[in-house]
Amino acid sequence: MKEIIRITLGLTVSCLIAALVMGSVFIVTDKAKRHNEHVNVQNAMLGLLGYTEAHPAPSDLRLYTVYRYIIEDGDVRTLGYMVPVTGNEAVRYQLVVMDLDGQFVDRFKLDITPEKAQEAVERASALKAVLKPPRTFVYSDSTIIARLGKKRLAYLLPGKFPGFKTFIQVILAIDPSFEIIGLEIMEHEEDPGLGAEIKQDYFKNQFKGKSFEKIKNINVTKEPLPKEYKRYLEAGKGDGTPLPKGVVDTIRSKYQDRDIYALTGATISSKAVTDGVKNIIKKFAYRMNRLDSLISEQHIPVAF
Amino acid sequence: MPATTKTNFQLFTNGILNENPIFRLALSMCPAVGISTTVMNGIMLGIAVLFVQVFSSCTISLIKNYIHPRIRIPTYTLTIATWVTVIDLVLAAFLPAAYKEMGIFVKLIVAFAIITMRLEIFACKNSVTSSFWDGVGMGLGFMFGMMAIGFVRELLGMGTILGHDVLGFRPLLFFVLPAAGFFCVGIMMAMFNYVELVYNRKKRAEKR
Amino acid sequence: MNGPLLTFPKGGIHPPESKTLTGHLPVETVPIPREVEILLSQHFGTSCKPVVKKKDLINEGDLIGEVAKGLGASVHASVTGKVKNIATSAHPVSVSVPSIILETDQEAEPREWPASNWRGLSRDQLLERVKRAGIVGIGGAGFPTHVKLSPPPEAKVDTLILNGAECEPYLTTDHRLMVEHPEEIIEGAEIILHILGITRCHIGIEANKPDAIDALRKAAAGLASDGLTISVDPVQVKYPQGSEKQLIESITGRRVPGFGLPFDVGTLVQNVGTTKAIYDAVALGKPLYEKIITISGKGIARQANLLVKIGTRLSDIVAFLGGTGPGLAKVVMGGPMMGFAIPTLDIPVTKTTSGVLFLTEEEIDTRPHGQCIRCGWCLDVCPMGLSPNEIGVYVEAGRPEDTSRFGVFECFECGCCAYTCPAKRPLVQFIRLGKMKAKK
Amino acid sequence: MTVSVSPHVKSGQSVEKIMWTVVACLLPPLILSIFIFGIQTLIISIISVASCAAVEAISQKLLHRPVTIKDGSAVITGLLMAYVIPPGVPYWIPILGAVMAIYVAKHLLGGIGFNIFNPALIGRAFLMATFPVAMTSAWLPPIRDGAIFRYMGPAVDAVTTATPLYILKHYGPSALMEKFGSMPAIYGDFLVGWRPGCIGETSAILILLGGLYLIYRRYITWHIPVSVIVTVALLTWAFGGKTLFTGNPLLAVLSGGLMLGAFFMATDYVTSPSQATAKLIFGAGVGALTVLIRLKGGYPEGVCYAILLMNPVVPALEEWFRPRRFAPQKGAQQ
Amino acid sequence: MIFSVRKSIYLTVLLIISLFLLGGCRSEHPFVKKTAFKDADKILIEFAGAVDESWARNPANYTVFEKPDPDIRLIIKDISISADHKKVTLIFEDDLNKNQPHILTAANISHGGKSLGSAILNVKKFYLGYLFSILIGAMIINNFVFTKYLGLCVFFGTSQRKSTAVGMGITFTMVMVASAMISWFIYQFILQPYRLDFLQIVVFIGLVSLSVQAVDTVLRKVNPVLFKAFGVYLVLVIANCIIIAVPLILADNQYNAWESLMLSLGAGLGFLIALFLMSSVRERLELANVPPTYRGLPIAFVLAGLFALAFLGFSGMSIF
Repeated sequence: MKEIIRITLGLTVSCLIAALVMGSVFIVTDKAKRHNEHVNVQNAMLGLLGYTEAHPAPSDLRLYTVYRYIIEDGDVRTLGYMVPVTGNEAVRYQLVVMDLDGQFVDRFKLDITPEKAQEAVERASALKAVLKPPRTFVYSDSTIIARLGKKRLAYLLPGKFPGFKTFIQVILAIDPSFEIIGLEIMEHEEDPGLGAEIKQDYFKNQFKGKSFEKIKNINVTKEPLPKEYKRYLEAGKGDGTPLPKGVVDTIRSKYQDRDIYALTGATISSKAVTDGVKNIIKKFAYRMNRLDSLISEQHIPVAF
Repeated sequence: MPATTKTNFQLFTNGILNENPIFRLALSMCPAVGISTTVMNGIMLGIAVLFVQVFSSCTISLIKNYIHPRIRIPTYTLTIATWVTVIDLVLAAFLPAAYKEMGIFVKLIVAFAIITMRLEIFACKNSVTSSFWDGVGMGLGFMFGMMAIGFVRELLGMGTILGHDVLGFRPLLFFVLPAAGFFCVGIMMAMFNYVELVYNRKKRAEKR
Repeated sequence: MNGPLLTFPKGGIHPPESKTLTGHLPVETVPIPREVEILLSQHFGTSCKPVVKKKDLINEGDLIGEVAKGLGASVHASVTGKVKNIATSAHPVSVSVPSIILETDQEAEPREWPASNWRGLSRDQLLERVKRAGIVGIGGAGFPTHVKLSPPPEAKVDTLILNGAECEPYLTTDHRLMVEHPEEIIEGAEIILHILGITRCHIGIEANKPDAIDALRKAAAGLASDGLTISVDPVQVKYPQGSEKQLIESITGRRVPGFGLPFDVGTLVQNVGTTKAIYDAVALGKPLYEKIITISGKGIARQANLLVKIGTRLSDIVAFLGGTGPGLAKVVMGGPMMGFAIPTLDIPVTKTTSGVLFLTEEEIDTRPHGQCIRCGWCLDVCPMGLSPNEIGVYVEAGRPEDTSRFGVFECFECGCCAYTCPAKRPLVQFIRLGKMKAKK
Repeated sequence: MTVSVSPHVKSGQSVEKIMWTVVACLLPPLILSIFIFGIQTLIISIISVASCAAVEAISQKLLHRPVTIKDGSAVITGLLMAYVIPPGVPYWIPILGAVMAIYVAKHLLGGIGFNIFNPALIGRAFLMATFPVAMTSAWLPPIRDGAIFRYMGPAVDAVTTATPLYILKHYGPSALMEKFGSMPAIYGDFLVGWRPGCIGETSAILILLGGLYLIYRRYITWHIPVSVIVTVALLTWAFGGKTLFTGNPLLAVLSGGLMLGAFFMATDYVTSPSQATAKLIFGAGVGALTVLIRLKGGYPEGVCYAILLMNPVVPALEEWFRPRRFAPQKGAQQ
Repeated sequence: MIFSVRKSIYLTVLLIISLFLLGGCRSEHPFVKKTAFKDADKILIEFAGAVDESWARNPANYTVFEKPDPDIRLIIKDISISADHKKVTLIFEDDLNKNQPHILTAANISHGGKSLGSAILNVKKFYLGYLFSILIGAMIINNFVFTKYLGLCVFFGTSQRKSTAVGMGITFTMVMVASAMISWFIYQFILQPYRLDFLQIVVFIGLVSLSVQAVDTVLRKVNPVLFKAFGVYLVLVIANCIIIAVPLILADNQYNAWESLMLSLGAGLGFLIALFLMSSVRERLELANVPPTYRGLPIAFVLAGLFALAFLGFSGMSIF
């Protein structure tokens, strides 16, 4: 009996000590982890917009995030957009609810700051405060809108779509006319040497500068990538002499409206990325136009 | 077993050579095959294992007199799991890129037989200093093993070492694939065996 | 015959028959040699104790060795003469066994064996005559025939099968016997049927001996006895058709269980040569002391079928036939598939010798063997359904004790696997090693 | 006089005879391929065979074993490996494949008889993993005007095309018709070999003839080829179309490396079972995996991987289907 | 041993078949019997009775969208109706993304002139097919040993003898399923809601030890024969990293209970298959003349590499 008590006591004490150690480490590292993750994504986004360490972003560049939720009330579905709104003193969020045809339904003020809004849990509790049961809501996606001074600079769209093996995660940057500014592959599990080449400049830079009209019907071609185009696409890399300005322009205009040249031996991955990008942009353009018209119609003082 | 009579230096080299966890004891093979594609991965995971091994060894050797023999194994597990959690959290927070590269394997350190084994046969019977040096030796042995495999695979698979382009081209993409990990480990083990064979033969010849 | 010939269902091979060398030659009698050497163990079981002393004078057919205890068959003098020595001689298999050397009396007349009526005798009397004549199964292992003819009472034997298949290449001993002595064989069959108290007898003969089939059919048709059915069944030409278990299955369709004996399926098999010896013993009272053997192969000056006295040395036979030919590479006692290669010609003929082959380089294959390529041909040809390749690999890897699970003890070493093996692997040798090391 | 164990006569068959007959049966497709894809197929094949033989000799020397290049097994491996790589690859590719195939997959495991996996296919799988781009895209369109020197050297890059199975997988049967004309024309072309594909796999008829000759000589049995082909035909028919039971079995059988795999690779003695039932199951497994990879997998063709995946099952199959003893054992007598 | 393998295979097959029988496409409206994807661009609706053709042929009566994108309606190109008016097939302009469940609203279903009200229907891939694909995926296509390189120490340690391998595989599968299910439960209902997921390593390894202990106790009591056969492997199970990897994967991917069951079962059976194949091959190789420096583990590694090379054939495969 005494032994059992001793064992239990010993285990309890060691568990407590272990929990203490782990708990304190967690508290210390959690913040750092979040911060680092945030910085990482932010850097990728800035990189897409063309800002690097050598060429830092101007101070009046602002990034605002719009979150989209699907709200269900029985059989009726509506869309809820959490949009940042400039108030008197600081940016606050509002929830704008529209029906499936883009008509205005409702509008709520949310008690949440942009910093806190980055946390899914915080958003959920803020939404719960205004959307009373039986209404339920599901997070759908988010869009980052970059604003430079008074001008809307770009939309940054995180996206995920199935690749050859598992999922490919990307961030797309498009300008207000939905022309592609840049594409970054964040995560993928394609085969090394084949599908993994989607990360290479000569593939992903092909998307740069494709107009919305082109993107809507873009396809993949199996023709080999022309040498001059490849050189152009890899120009940013630094190896090899940079192309003269005039040549760059002619090449750009020559290939601007071409389809995407598939990676040799990895047509499936190439097609997956192309279709994924096409889908994301098509859907986004459709929604953004609706949201914009709703915003101007309701005179919502959005921050972006 | 009485407390060890080996000097700290012997303990240290023991883990690296005689009882190398990968090539001699054939323990902790999963990362040796799974993520030994680059030298960097080897170093990172090696550091993680070194950390867990050293801290667990020291912890156990510190509290060895208070552990009830019947809950020995649960205590080891708890200790290891705690330190694995710590290193997992730390890596995730401060080295996110490397952490991502290693994937699930950092968490899986908890199931490495080598660590439990060292606790059971060494740390629970020896002083903190000896355990420390033993842990360092084992951890470094693991790290060197991982680095050796990583070196071969990175050089042959990508033509680089530690990310620096050495060959200027990618010789055999095959070595980047995890399937090649099996071949590399197998062939390196055979090389260790060969060295031992030659060494023994020489020794026998000397005796005569 | 209508339809396909009878045969066993699995395995078997078709080696070149090479029977035309001797198949047509009538049996010649070899002159009595100066000296014969009679082994005291020519059978399966314990060896005999000599009942004569040195310098004793004995007659042809006299008893010279007797089994004291256990399984065995007695041995008789094959010539008239004087006991020269009781010694140890080289047995064709391997071990040395005691033997009696007789110096022949060249003047002595050959002994006559008058026929007598056996039909009134009881079963025990008939068996006693068989036993006294020292008859063993002359087709193969040399199992004492009187033991075989008295199966345990619980075994319900209903069919007698006479084995005239003679599937081994080269050998024509039984062939000539059947052609030249069909009546004696049929009468011998009658005796066995009487002993067993049954009425049905099949004679299995490979279809490549039509003259033997005809002769036996004719003899069987003239059979006087009542109520006995003796049929001659041609069977397909396929090695090892003459193996006991295979022949039973070919003719009756019954399958002998593993580690079982023919009487487990109600059959009893006798070689035609043994049947003839039984006839001699019962009807004439003549013990088994002479025998027809085939001398064949391209390595001898003249091939022949010979009637020889048991104990005659091979060197005497070779001398009679005019010596060995050029290119002789191997002398085999028995058939080429299951016989023994012998190192010297100083070996006497025994009761179980069916032939001696003098093979030249071109008839045998001496290429070195390679690793098993797992072609599986040996599995296809094994009549017992075993896996000789696995046995070979296990033995080669130094693990012969594991071969029992591949049925190594059921193998009767017919040699089909080694014959067919493209890698020339000595599978029979591997199997023997396996049998030695593995425990039942 | 020689003394040895019985039997004293042996059949005239030998490993060399078998192997060289197989080589002879494999040659017609190679000769045809010179006319279809050009002279470089011959060069690749020769390099492949030579490097396989050289690696065999070197590894046997290294491992202190008797050198047995003469038995022809390395030649077969070399030929088969050359047959399953595209005709437009760089010439040095087969050399690397030979090291993997002969040294690692064959001699490290104990030499002939113990190579669990088909060495030629291991060579190919290794090349697939190492040079994925070359191995999946260096296909050449058939030369129809007899200019067999056309694709030498750098000219290869410019003319790569897609294999029929690739077109079928990614663009559907209509695209195939567009490229090759009507269905009967497709069957005809595929039967003779006028289609893009690996060096030795395109001519279904020549491979079939070679295989039938081997069956006639009793070097292989019908079980494996028939069960592979029947399984592929049935499963393609059932699942290959847009709806159930609308697939095209004939096309599936004629395209890709199915014939070559069924007759010459799946039947490899060492890496296939020796018992009839086990052979049928092995063949069915190869067929099923082929169809699975073709229809659902990442590669357009699956024969090679299907055989490789079934190879390690062989020891277990042999164990399960070990020939039944002559008769059941009697309980008492042990 | 072989017998028990066969038995366990039968049991698995039975389980899968029963799962298929249990499931079935239920729909949310009494008049609609079933909905399903057909081909690449079609949705089939089967009604309990005949519907009016004029209603059925009017595209305005249907709205279809992917569940996460309710505002983006899919454009219907054509509608076909079967002869008995019970089956309606909607043909869309673009190919459907079958990975997403689709929501189909049929407004005012008209049957014999009267309206039966609207139906909101969920069109999704056969769920059991999805479960099955998880099982096969974990078992063969993404075999944990040959394509994910986990559990190697135990794999090489216990694949020398076939009997050992099978015993280990079966024991492992049992413990795997038990511990993964408990882990899943605890993760979903305790760790995640209370944001304690950083404790997952400690909790999972603890649960594994507990379930090993539990299986040990239960087996010892219930079936001593089985315990005698499998008891020795129980200790080794803890040292197998697959057993800790699966709960971690489950936690990462937010699988539900059925999916978790399938993944853990697949992982266990996959390990069993890998062990079985490897052990039968290694038993064969024991007879071979392997170079002395390669004997034992090195050759086992080379073999595993060859296995992995063969398993590359499954890369990129998706069954359903």
